[in-house]
Amino acid sequence: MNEVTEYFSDIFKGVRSLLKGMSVTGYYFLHPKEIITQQYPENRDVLKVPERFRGELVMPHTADNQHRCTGCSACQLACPNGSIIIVSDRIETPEGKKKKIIDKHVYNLAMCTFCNLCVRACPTDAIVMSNDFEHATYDRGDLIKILNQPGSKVLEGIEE
Amino acid sequence: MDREALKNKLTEVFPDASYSENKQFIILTTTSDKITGVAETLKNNTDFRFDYLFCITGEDWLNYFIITYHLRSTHLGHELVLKAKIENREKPEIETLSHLYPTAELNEREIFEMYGIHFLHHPDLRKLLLPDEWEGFPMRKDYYDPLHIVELE
Amino acid sequence: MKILSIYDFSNLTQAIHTWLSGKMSVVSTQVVEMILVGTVFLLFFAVLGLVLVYAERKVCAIIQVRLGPMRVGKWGTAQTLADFIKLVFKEPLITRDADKFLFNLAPFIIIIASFMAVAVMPFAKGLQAMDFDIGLFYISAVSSIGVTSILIAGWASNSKYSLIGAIRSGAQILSYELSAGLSLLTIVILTGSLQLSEIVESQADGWWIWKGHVSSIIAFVIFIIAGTAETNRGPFDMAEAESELTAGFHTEYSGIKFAFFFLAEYVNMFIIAAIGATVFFGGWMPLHVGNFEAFNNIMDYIPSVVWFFMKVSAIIFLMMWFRWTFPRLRIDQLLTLEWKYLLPLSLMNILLMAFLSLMGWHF
Amino acid sequence: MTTAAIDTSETKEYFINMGPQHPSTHGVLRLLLTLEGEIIKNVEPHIGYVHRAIEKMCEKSSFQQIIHLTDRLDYLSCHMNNEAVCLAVEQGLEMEVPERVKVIRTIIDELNRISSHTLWWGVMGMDMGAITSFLYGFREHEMITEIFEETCGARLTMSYNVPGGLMFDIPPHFQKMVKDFLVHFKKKLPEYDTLLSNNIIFTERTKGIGYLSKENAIAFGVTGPSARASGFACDVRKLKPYSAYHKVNFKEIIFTEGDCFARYKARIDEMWESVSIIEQLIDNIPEGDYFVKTKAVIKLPVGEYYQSVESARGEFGVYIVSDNKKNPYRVKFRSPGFANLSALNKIAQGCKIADLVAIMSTLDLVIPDIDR
Repeated sequence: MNEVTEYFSDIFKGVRSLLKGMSVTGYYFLHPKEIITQQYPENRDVLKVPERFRGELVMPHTADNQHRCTGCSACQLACPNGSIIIVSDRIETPEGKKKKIIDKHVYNLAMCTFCNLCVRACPTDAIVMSNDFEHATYDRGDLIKILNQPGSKVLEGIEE
Repeated sequence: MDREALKNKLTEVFPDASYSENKQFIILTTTSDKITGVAETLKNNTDFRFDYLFCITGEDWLNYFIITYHLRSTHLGHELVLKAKIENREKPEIETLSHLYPTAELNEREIFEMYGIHFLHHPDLRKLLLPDEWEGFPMRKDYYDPLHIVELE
Repeated sequence: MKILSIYDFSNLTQAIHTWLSGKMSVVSTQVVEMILVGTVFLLFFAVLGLVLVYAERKVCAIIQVRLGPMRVGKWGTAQTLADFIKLVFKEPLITRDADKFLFNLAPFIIIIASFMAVAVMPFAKGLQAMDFDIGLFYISAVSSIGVTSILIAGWASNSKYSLIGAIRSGAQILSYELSAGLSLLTIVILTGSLQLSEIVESQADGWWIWKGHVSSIIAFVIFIIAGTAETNRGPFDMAEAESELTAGFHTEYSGIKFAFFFLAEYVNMFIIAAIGATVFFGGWMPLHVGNFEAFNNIMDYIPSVVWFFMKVSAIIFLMMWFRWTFPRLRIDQLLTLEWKYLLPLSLMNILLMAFLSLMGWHF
Repeated sequence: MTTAAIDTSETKEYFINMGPQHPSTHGVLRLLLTLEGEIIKNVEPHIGYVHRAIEKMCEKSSFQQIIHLTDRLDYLSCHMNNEAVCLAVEQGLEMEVPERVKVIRTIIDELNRISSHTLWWGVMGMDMGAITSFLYGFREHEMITEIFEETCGARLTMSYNVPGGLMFDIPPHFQKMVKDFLVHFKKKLPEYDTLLSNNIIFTERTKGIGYLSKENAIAFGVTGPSARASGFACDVRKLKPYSAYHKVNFKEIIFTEGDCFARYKARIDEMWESVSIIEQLIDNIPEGDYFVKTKAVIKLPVGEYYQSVESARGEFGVYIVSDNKKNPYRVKFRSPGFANLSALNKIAQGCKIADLVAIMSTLDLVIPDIDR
């Protein structure tokens, strides 16, 4: 007799556990407000990207087209993937000294792993990570970016 | 067993091995031909009971190889680093420990393909991670592959 | 019987029949009617597939706190149509060592099997293509032809995953056919007839699920479990078992042939739900509660077709709910469930029902 | 294929390839199964599809650069991996990090463990055929990911640790975010139990399946919840407390059954323990610096440094051999997944294909962690 009760109590317990599981999914079916997914391109206006989000390396420029990069290549050395290449130029200062200045800060977004080491390594805070994450292009060449704008100059007083 | 006691006991049991110490571990260095005996004693001796092998590392020191075994006793709680030195770089060979520690089986296969060290009496010594047709032993310090290694700077 | 005459389709079908007979000979009338019914069912199939796939996606999405398809059409309503078009244009691949004839045949068998089953379905009074006097027997016979298709598909694919899926499916459907049939027989004891129209008529004063007490509720539970198993749906999707067998018997199918299997799954689900609705929930019979005349009259104004589809969709929703809640059983547990639990229970239940019926304790 | 050819004409055995692209191998793991009917006779893992030679790359990288490589080992417990390297380097430099760093590291560790376990729970359900759990698991995983995003600017590969401390200080609303999450999570965790743990189908499929004895767990080097379910007390947080683990009270979850359900339950209970650890620490984050200034070029003294941490999958160890250069001489990652995988054959023999899926889920294999 014991086995028979066990048989039926097994069935009962099993069915109850199943019904409990169904109550969870049933709850979500009846509460569409719980839906958490969003429609991505449509929600661009309300999309909040955290301030610290590392999407892309940029070099901020002032209004009169000046940046803070001295071309010291600390970021190039810090980069684990070789995604930064500093092309520098030699000029002669008014005092007659030879001096290295930055020509191009080449940044290869395709190779970047967004580890933030370059930003930490920069002694003059010339480069920062921006929030922009929409990098898709049809041409891989577009991902190689020159961060200093054409004609831009180093901000006065940074070099010291 | 505390560190001093373990060290004394070790020197008693393996008088001809060389010892060194760092902050964490006692390091016992032996030669490749004695490794099975040493490991068997370490595992089965009731004073040691090193039953848990948690890390196996191959190291290339240019003219010799070292296999490093990190051992722990789950009963007694002490730890030991066992090193086996393989002098012969041309034909590096060492006895397998996979019969004592099954976890060594896959690890030894990895060291075999990365360093070219042959583990004698290993049940199934084949390449593990690399493609079957791979040539050379990539983790050796003198490995050179212009196609796959891009030097920075 | 107070079915409003406007909802009685027999007048309409009769009128068409008389009109056609007046125009042509008996044989050609028959042929024309067959073609007519066939076309209607074909269209019905297409719509059914689209609607059910969309419904499943939305139900599953809401349960899974997602939105589901939202892009194609308003609320993604045209998504399944778009998917269907994609499947039609996909390349039908055949594995190299496959048995090409059987490989191509299998999807047609499964679709024909489910096609045949719809023939006896009483959608409303008079809206029934065939009214066999062994309708219930016919339907359970025909609906199990589908498994041969799965076996053929698995075998002909010449893939081990497909074969395992097919063999699992064979074992599964053979066993679950028993309890599905027995649970239906439980109601047949009460109706005394296998004719579907008669089963529906017998529920004019109340559905069997109420009239047959505990016994018919147990029968319904067993039927819905066995039915879910017969349609190869989760938690009994052993034949597919995507996390074990990649896609089971239809691993090697692509394009339109895959679409056939996909469609057949949904049509089968509809058939099981329709049988359940017909046998246990009075088919197209409106809901009548005892002597509440006013209430009953209001209910009568809802068209019988609507009643039928409401009941069917309720059962289909139940099956979807199962699928998106439960983990999959293992094959041996599946068979244990059938042979150790469902079959003894339905045998006991059939005895109980016979006893109830003998004592006249049902309503 | 180099597998020793077994003549299958005489036996009833046959081979089946599970993977590299199979829904339940979660990545590119290939298992060569020898089956008899549906019964598994032998499982032979073929790995290396995502082998990136990270150990070799480390030999060419500076110590700061190694950290971002460890993110890509076991990406679900990247913070623990980072921490292991940082602790090893700090140990080599004999550097003491501020208390604040230790506490924050511990909190993020536990958040990371929860995020990994919620994702595992979802995937476990999916492997068992309950696809809905996948989305529920991801929901909680996503919430933690958002906290990480606010804290360190990345969702998955965080690189939040640097030798000497943290990359950023925690944001001002960090505590509120974590507390909000915990309130939500404590409501949802019982739902996990209702949906899977108590479900009869699920328990039937996992109880008594895939037994791993304590002896075998030790012999194969299985660690983490998978080993603790077999009674092997291997929690590094208890054995060799690092960061702030000596300051918190928590239970080491130990089961003795050693079956799939025990491994499942161990992880569920571990999530509760993680919640309690975070609750103990979240209001007691000491003030102070968030990092200690290190030299731009870190050179470790000659020697060897081993540091293990408890990642979500088990004992993650970093073994650094240094020759006092700016790059390490040799780096070895003792990845928990690799050891756990080696026990798979032992566990799975005699099971069915469906059981193998359950066993693999409960071992919680992450393929990049195995391949390195």
